[in-house]
Amino acid sequence: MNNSAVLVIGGGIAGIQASIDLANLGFQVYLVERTPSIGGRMAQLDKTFPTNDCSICILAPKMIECASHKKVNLLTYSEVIEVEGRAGDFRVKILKKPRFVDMNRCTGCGECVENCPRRVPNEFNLFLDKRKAIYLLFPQAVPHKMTIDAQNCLYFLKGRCRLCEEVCLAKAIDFEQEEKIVELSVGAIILATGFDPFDVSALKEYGYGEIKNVITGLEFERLISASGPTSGELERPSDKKPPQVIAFIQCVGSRDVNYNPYCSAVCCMHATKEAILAGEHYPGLRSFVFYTDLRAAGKRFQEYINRAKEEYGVTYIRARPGKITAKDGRPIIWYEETLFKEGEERKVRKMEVDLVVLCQALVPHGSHQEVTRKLGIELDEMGFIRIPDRLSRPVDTSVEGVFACGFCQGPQDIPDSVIQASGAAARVAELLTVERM
Amino acid sequence: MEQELREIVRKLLQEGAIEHFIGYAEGVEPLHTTPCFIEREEEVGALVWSPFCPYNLARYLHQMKNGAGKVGLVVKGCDARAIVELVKGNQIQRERVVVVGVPCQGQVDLAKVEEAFQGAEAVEDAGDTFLVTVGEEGHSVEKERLLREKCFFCKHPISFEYDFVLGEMSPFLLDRRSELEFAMIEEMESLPVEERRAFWRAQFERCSRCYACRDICYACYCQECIFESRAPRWLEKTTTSLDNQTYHLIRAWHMVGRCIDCGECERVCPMEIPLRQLYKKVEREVEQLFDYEAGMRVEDLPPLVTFQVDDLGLVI
Amino acid sequence: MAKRRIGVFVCYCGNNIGGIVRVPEVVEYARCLPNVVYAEGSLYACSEEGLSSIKAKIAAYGLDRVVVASCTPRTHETLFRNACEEAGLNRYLFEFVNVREHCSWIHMRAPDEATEKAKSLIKMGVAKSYYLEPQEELESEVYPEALVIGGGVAGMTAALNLAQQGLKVHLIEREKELGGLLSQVNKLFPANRDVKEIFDPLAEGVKNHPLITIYLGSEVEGVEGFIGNFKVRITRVEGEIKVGTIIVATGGRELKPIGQYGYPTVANVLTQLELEGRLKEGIDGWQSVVMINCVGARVTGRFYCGRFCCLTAMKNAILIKEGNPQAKVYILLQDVMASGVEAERYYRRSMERGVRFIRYDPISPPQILGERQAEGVKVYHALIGREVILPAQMVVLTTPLVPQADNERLSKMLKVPLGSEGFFLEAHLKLRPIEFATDGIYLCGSARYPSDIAESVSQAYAASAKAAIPMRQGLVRVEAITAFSQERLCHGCGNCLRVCPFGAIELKGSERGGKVAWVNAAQCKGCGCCVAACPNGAMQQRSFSDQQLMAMIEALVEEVSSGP
Amino acid sequence: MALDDKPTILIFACNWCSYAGADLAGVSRLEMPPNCRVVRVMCSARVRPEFVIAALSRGLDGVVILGCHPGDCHYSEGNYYTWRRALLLKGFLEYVGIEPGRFQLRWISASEGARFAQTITEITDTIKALGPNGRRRPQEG
Repeated sequence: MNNSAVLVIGGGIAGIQASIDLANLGFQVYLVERTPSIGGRMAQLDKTFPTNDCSICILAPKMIECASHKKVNLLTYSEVIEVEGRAGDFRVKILKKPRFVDMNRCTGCGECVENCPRRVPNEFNLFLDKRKAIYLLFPQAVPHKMTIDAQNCLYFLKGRCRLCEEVCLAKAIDFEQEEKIVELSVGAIILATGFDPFDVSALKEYGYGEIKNVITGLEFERLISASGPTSGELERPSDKKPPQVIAFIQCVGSRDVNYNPYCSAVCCMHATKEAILAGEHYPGLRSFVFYTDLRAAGKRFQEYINRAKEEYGVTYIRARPGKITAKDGRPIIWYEETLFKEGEERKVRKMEVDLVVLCQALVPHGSHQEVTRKLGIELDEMGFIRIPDRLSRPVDTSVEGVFACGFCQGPQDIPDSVIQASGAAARVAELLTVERM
Repeated sequence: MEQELREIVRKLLQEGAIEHFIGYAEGVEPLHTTPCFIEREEEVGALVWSPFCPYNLARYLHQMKNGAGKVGLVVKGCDARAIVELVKGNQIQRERVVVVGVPCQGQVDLAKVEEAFQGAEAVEDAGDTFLVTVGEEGHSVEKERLLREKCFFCKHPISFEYDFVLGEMSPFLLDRRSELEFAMIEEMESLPVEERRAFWRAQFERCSRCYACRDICYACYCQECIFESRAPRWLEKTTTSLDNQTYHLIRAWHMVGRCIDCGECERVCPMEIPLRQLYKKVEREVEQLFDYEAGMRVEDLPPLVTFQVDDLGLVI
Repeated sequence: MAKRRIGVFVCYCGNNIGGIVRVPEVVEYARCLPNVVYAEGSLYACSEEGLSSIKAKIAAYGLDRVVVASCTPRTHETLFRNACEEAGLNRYLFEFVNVREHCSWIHMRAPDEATEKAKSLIKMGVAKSYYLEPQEELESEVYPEALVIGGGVAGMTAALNLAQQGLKVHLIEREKELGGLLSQVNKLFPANRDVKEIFDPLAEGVKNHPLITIYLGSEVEGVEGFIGNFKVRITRVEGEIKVGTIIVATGGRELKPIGQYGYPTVANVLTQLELEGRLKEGIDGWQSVVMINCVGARVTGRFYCGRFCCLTAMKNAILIKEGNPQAKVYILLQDVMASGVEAERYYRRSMERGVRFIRYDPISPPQILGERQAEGVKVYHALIGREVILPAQMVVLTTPLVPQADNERLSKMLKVPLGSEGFFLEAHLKLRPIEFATDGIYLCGSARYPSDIAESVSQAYAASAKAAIPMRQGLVRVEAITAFSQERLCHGCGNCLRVCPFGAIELKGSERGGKVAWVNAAQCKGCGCCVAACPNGAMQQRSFSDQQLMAMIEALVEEVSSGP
Repeated sequence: MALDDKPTILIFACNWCSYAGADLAGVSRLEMPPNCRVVRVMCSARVRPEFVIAALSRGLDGVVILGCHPGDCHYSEGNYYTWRRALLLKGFLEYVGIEPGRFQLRWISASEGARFAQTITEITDTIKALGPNGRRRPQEG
């Protein structure tokens, strides 16, 4: 019972922070990340509220710090497939998917990417553009090594090509690479598996997928990002022109008993940020935010909302639109305002806009299910990890020795996630120190 | 006023309140004074005050940092602001300096006197005018004709920082404040960039890098001047116009928030480079952008060691 | 000038650099630069082969400075520095030149220009490297005891966690008892558990822990020192205590809305905290209660939202309804702040229990009816669009937590900042929420911003983790890019310390009299702002000295002067 | 005014945002004129105005400081000092006849590779249009 190694599952900002703190506290950390790079959702954000800090500017140094820490062992492109045991003594099996690239040889130079003939939809940019079959998840990816996406690689599909191999002077391409199982023994586990955007096409009335100029909040984020598919030019899908009027619809799939009854916690501020960014980018652009409650309860949030109203002409309308239709490609929002001044008439109104952004609900990512099932960790009815005693033990799951931080245990923003991540590290330190003593 | 001054100094020395007093004494030539150090009561008779006291005596306080005693000195408005700056810059402790303020009526520009009244023997302050004596003749002259330019536009002829003050302010002093203070700056700015460049290149061309401007400056209290540094060498050894430009621009940069327009640099420049026209620019920018005037209050933070988030809205 | 033995390694990076920049020509050029005794091209400088070659050449040619021209220092500097160190060369005698991201990759169609630019960049790098100095990374010891200021739920949680990690803790509480705001509260959402259930085990744990020393009725009087080595004076305690880290957990206090809605002159107008007191005593027969939210919050002068007040109001409303299901309980509010899963569920639950929510417009706030005694509340019901009059046997004002009155005093003692609202200001709102910019001092709970119990506890754990790190490591190590003051040149003007964001500089007496600046390298983060603020170059930065940067400028100037 | 084909421009870039932005421009293979030389400093506030003065007086054609966007500074407030210094310095250099385009301060974040490329292109064009500076300038009337 003196295992001072810790497994962290999920390489988003929460997992990264937990890993750095644990490593600094003296623990050996194994950070398992499903995709080829750590960074998680925060890497996809353009800026962050309420400071409008550039997301990657503040995240990248943390990613590098985490990866270069002597006590952090990064297991990217990997998944936990088995786990058993109890606090102080967990045994874990991790599947390392083949990258078909020798991590020791690859220098991340990108010559292979230049030469790869196969273009496939780019998941990092929410399929708004294409990447190659051999790729770096995003320019600042850590580790800075390439990955061959075997499902799309011509060699794997048709048995020939191998152009990447030809051009790689470092001889890093290895088509023979196979899956590997890594077995670990750890004293504690931290879950930090984050969220997925809810699939808004379920809400037929909002026309996502039908009406071109209806997009999701995360798509908007990539569009406005300087490193996104349009280099930060906000192009509406129909004609690639910048919009002049944008509507943000809140609680799409959230606070809705038909889908997710809970509040996703970040969308009000997220939409406000996007409206501000759009306003900064295109002076004169107008934004309307259709909200249920304007939840701006964090430090500097109200001030941020005020700024949006005063400096960027963002208008907040308390309404839950009933439907979105389209006329000549322009979306029309049908809504009834639920707050009104004395004497105003109550009626259904229409608003024609250039672009609609659906601020979708955020749902648990679900990649923790394997682990939670095997260890009998309780989830709540939404699939978030249940925290039995939130008041005294806000990062402890129902199983001793397993902790959860960030969005996987309930909707929250970045500061709360890094707080919980550090908090989880403190709990691990407490557990494994007490165990030792 | 001189009598009053001598009495104060005598008393200070008598009480042992100061180790010495820095003031002005008659110069060897007419219309000149010289800085003097009074250490004994019997010397106080040497102290004078006239419109010929250009020296910024605060310059003599640099050495005080290392001692422990108290020093007294007589200051004009501009010099008093120098004292405030020296306190801010931790070069002196205010409580170790006994400041005797004079309501300066403005200093006379010797060159102007020379030009208008060759051989003038005396210039006396007669309230609204100067009385110039040339041989037997007396001329009453409007003050503006003889005042140093910087005095004519002086905003703060008497300082807010003093322990004793001599005499009273005259009405003339009070409404001397002028919108024209920065006129010469604006004039320069209105020129096309090539002309400004040509003007300053020509000025810098003349500089012989004698460092008189630096050596006379109250604000040049660095332990070792940056221009003496060999690692790195900020100046090349030549005195081409461009090397001199480096010198003057860096020096002007170091004047940000410090220059109190005593005008000593320009007065002592043997090549007659219009240095005030350089430093005044700095002064105006700081005032306009950051609402800062050097030497006003000890609590004011110098403009380059503080910031406001609102600064981002500023443009030149 | 002293001779140097500089080695230059130019990376081809496969074709990434070599395909555009004519590397052999660049190597030839580098070899002819002053003080360069060796230069070579390398297929991949960062590969095993590349690194071995660098190490071998350091030994073979007695290189005393190494310049690698390849990609970006942001990702590869550590790698090359390590290689130098392995070859016995101080790791700070390495200089990086970026000829990939900043050259070959951005001039792919201009090989001639790219080649010339690579030469020029290398010339600058070599010029800088001449002036590089070996550096030792400063290590300073961390005394393994912590000070926790504030004995509320956050402070107690942090103290207990640290102690459980085997670290000694000094816990200071200004009141005579531990507990802070928590001890005044009745029940806690979302399960409406009794405060005792949380409070008692925590307080017992803290009181009984052998590693925790509690100072009740005490306050901090003075703090000196820096991370690892703070000396703290405490009221009623002789001498000083020495600690390595400090956690600020001083909490907040409930705003008393004097002068609003008749408070405190109208007898049946209370605040939520006062209501909690009444509820503790037990309630009987309350028929109608009106709660008004956002009193003193989200208003001009106090923009912020109290974060958990909506939930407090719901909790007390539910408790009243539980006491008397027939009671009419109204909450007048603007937005329902109930983020996440549990809060939203709690909100639904309160509606199911019959609590009525009415949205008011802050432009026409509710009005209390009655003079000495509130009898009702008149409010414009924004959802139905008309004014309504609600019966009110009691009116409860929901007010936010506000900063402690003595935050300013403490902030000055600790040399950490306050934000505009008066709460303590963290190092970074997003990624460093519970740290101060000053190392060794951390922050949790409502001292930072109103936080409910769960949040305070989370933050307390986080602050504890941060504080434990240096204490468990036993020392702090600083990259040698810190500033230092050359006493010989310093005239003590103090510009440097005024611009330092980390309070790392102070003025000390000098031997020759007067004051001189002194940098505590343990606190310096190496931004170099102080260096630029120093008029005569007395302040310098390791690895980015004036001389090094001027050497780069001079190298570039030389090129211009020798140009066409 | 005569076009200068080969101006030499010195760029100071802060490590955390602007240098990273420049790196991203490289990773994205964005073409730009080859006249700029980037010198890395930890924070834009490290740049002594004296460097700018010396560089321009010695004949470099332009000096540019790049820093994090306000509020993004890794050291929280460095770029505000940079802004004050640059504001004054700029006015001052112009006053003595150094064209405004020769000294500039811009904000570039780590995600703004394209903005970096665009800034470099713009600045190079501006400075080309100004013609050679200092030593390289043909003697004036």
